[in-house]
Amino acid sequence: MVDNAWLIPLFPLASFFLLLLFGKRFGSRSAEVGSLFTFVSFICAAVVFTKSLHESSYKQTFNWLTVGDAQITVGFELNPLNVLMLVLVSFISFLVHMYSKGYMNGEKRISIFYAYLGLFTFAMLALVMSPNLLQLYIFWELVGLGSFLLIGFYFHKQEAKRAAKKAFIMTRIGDMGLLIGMILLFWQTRSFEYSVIFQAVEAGDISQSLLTFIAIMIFVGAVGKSGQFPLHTWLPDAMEGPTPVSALIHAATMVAAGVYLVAATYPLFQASEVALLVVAVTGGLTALFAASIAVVQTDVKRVLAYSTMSQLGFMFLALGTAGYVAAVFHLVTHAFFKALLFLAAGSVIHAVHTQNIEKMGGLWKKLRWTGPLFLIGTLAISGVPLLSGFFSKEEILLSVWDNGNYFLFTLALLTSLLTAFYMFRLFFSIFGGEEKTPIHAVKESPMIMWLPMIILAVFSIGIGYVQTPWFGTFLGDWLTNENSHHEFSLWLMLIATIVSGIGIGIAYILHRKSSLLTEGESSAYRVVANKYYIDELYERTMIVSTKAVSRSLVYIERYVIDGFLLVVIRITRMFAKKATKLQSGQVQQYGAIAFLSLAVLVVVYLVAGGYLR
Amino acid sequence: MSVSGEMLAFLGLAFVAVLGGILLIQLTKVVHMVLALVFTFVSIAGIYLLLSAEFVAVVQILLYSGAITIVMLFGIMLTNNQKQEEEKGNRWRKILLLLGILGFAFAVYIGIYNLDIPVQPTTLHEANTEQIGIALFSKFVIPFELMSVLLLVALVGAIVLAKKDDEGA
Amino acid sequence: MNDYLLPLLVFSPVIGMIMIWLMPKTEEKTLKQFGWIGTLMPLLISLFLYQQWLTGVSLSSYQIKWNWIQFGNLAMYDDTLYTIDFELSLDGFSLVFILLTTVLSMLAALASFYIKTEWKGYFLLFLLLEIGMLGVFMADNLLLFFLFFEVTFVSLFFLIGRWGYVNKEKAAYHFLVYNGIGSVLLLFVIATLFVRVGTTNIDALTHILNVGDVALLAPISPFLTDMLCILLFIAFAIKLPVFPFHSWMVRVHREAAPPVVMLHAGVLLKIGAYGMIRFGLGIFPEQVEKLALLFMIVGVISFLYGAFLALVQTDLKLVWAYSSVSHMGIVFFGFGTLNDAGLQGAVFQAVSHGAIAALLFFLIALLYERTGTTELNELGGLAEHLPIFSGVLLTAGLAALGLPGMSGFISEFMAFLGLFKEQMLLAIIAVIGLILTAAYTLRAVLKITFGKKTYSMTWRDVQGIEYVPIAILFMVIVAIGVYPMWLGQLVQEDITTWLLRIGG
Amino acid sequence: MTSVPLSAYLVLALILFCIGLYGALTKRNTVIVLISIELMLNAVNINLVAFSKFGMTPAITGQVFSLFTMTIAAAEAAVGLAILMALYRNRKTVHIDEMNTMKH
Repeated sequence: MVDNAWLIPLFPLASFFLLLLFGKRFGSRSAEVGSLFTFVSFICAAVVFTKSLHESSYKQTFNWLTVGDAQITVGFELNPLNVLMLVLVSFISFLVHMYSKGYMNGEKRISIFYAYLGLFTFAMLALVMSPNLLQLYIFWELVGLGSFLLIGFYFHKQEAKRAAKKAFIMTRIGDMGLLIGMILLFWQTRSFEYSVIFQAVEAGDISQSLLTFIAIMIFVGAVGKSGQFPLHTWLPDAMEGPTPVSALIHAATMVAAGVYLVAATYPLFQASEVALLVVAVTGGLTALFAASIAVVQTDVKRVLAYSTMSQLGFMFLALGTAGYVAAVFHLVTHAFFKALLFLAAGSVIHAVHTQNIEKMGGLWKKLRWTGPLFLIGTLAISGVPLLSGFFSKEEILLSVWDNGNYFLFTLALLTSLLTAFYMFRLFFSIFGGEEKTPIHAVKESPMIMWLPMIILAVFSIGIGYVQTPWFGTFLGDWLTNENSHHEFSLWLMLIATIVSGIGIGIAYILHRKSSLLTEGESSAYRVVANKYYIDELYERTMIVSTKAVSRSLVYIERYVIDGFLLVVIRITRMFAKKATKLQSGQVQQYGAIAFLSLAVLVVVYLVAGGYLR
Repeated sequence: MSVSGEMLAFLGLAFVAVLGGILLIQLTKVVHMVLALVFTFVSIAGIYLLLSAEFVAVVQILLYSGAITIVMLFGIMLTNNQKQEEEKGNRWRKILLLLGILGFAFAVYIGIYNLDIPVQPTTLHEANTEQIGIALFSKFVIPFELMSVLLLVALVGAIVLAKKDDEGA
Repeated sequence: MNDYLLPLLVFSPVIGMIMIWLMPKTEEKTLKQFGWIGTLMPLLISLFLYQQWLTGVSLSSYQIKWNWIQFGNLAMYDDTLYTIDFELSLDGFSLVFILLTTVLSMLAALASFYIKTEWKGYFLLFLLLEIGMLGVFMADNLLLFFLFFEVTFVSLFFLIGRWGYVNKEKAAYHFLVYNGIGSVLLLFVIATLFVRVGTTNIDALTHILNVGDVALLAPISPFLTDMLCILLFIAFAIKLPVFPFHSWMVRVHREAAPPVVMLHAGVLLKIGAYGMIRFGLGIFPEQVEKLALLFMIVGVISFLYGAFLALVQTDLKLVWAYSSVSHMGIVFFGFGTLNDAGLQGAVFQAVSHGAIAALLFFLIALLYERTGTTELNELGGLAEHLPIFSGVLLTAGLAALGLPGMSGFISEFMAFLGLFKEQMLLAIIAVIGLILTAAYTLRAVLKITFGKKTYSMTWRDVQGIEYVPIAILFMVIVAIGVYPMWLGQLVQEDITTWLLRIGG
Repeated sequence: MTSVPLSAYLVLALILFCIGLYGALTKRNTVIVLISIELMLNAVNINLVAFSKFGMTPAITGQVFSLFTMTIAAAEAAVGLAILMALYRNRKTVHIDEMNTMKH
């Protein structure tokens, strides 16, 4: 089974081609087809997972291309991190496939939707199985493609078009960082293989400054994909895509690929203090920055998007402070509870047909299933004790604390506070208070939608227990292949709980005053509500300057290149006119000119001593 | 270096030839010019003799000094142009041409000066006419025949061109 | 059989030409079919050659050499001097381009079904063009190369100037003048080499100029060799084209008929790349090494320049035209790196761009046939009623912007791999171009397919025979992208040989 | 064997050629132009005959060639004069600078 693991990503790929080519014939049954393939994929992944709990990592490669004396290979690798991601991705993907059947019900292009989902799942699964950077990069771009296609799924909407384009280009900017880092590594080590690269790093074959540069470049790739500051602006806009897509791609899996990338190339970062610091600071700042924006958003999906950014920032913070296990742990728990939150939000949107939380309220009684599920997710992300988010967050805080950087620790605590606050603000404004949607008969979603949510909720609660100070650190042991049991720090847990509590408390108080923090005239409010004007900044600088360069080159094209042509034409014409006058009909004149030219040539050659050598 | 008879003969002939050429340029009456050229042609025939080409020398006298000069004189008379060659023309062109010709001559002279071909004994002077005849009728028979065709064409062409138009029209 | 296979391949389009010539010029349908059938024969022969290569037959066994022209009577010294033979030969590198030519010719002939007038003349010229292209890639001496080169030049001039859009004549004259200059330079180089060295055979030239164990009748000074090398590269840079010689190509791509542009962008531009690698690197390895940095810089400028300009064009044809400039920049700097990765990237990019550009311009043909415009501002929301067309256009665009899994990626990647090895800073600047590529491609494609609807209900989607070129080109693109080894193997050996000559 | 070197003949030929050239390019009378051309041809003939004796491989060919040249010169003179006659009849001039009907 393990040596046939390469089949896992091929099932969704098969589903992609099948649905793309014969989608019309399947019609609304496309959902079942897509789900079936993903389910098979998930089963395989689960089998591989159980196998690999006991076995060490497995790798298989074959030659793909020869560049000079270097062989570039492709293949797949199954180490604990990869297998974990594999099973996580296929599982959530399967759940989202299921959920989408309900959510996308009645959509004409449902087969296309499932085809795209299949493509994305294929790319993501292949991404996490890659044994080398090049292969990772290939699928890295392909998941970007999947994301692009799904964001632009409602192609007739201008916003969707713009968001898709923005997502593709912004992530590509990041990708270029990854490309640069990868190529530089190749010329240092003559290989893209992780194992070879890590050996070279350990042996100290790469100079420290170059290593730092490479690590930062790779991190730029991660920043682009994971929507970290300053390449984050695409992620909120990506919410133009269908909600299940947001859950799968822009919350649980693809955006976490950045974290996965840094985790997979972790030895590189460990070798460079500066790179680690950059990762940590970027992560920490993004966490707080995104959380602060989330506080004032009114679109439910955008709140969740900023929350995703913030949580990813948390993971990077952990990575940057040597909390490898903490980051991966949080990646897993976050995948579950954020997917749950998105699906629940999708369920709400499905019911009320709006995304604006100002127009929602009092849905607790109407949405019997969605309400509690959303609450579970909210509790988990806020870090309420005994739920999964609590454990992973505590782990991160611990790693930051151990690292000794108190500035970052403060950032992390502040973010925790804000997280709890904006999540409960969201929860209260949707489910609490009075009803504001009288027109629609609000109906609970069908079972096909809440069933996946229940599964996710179960995991959101329970998954935290794979890595706790009390029952054992299974995840950490497995990932790092050693006993990583760390000391139990009660005070940190207390602080984390208190901070969450404060956040929830403020949210409740504000809810009581029925203030949504949506109006405000203070300049600080305006800055935050406009997302710190980052979009505008890019618009005014990067885009404008690119356009300016293009325009000026148009002028160069028109006046310099074509102008030069024109000059040549004019000169030729002028000479032609002059030359016409030479045609005087005087034979002797012709002869004289011909002879004189010959004489000049002969004399020149004589002086030059023969012809040009 | 003692001056041999051959050298003396060459110098004399060359002097006359060049003189004839210069007169051609300098004289003003057209008939005089043509007559000056006769000297050149004849002395060139002499040069041919020195180069052991008796047959060519004879042909030279017959053709140039005889036929061509006479034809030219006829031409001059028929065109009835007794006017003197007045100096009109473009002075600049003459100066430029003179310079060009001098430069050209100098360049070619350099080439001649550097030329060094070892002298080999020849048998050209022995039965020269016979040798030419043999060559003409064996190796060069086709060019020779072509030449006769050319002459015929030239003959016909000249007659057609020179005859009065109004008869044909 | 082996002795006649290559001449047969080169002149096999003649059969089609005779068939067309015998038809009356009003028989539209028959003429089109004959034109298409005429391209099948070379395709079959080239596929047979490829199959032979796969089974391990040495390509050099097809080489032929017939006495052709002899100058002077120097045979008594050396009977290879001052003679020009009719020599055709084949190696992996040229086979790649021959396959590209035959496949694209066949597809372009299919696309030519949209030609509205004078089918007879069109297909005659079209097949003549194919003869020229095939000959160019097989010629084993410079003069023969030049003759075939001129055949493409003349036939293309008429194809551009006769069948195209509004300003086609002007575009044809631009083409004529620029390429005429290129040809003159090329002829000058060939003539000088022939006078000095006494041969135009490429292997012989390479040997004499680089090993230098033959006493030349008129020795060449290093200075003259440098000049010849530079002139040769200017000639091919015009053909490629590289900034600042690109303006003719943009005009041709805008004004010529789409099938002609398919061939032009797909094959004829590659003659520039082919010539640079085969003749530039083959004959002047030392000089090329000296010029390498310049090539890289100009290549990167070309790459960025084309990308920036493609970003603001309002006509889809112009977007693709500037994107061609940009992509040819990649070929140029890939070549300039003079290492395995870069050269391989350049060859890959040449082939890959051939397929992608052909596809993009085929789609232009389809688009124009339906909508009568290629202006971005007049189009939008096509995905609603032409979903297949839009999907294909989007995929082709993604291929052009170098999405992994398709040929564009692996070519660009290798070219960049090479560039990073030689000039890291330059490479980092050039990477901006990759972002711009994504930006301009998506801008153009999304403008047409996404967004507001501006269409008529009567436009039909891709159908029938139109699937053939799309499917074949996608197969090629994806095949290279997924498993580049099959292309890499064809050229690997030759690249190693060239690099040995530079000694690096 | 002989005291007059090859170069002497060549120089003589050169001088005559140059004189002929000058005449052909400057004289206005067409007859004189024709005669100058004859002079140039003669200079060439001297070269031919000289090389036939003093060349790398002495042979009679040079003399034969000079005969051919003379034939052609004769034909040229005849046709040239015939053309001149025709022209003179039509335009009443023999001045070469007045014959410019080939003007652009």
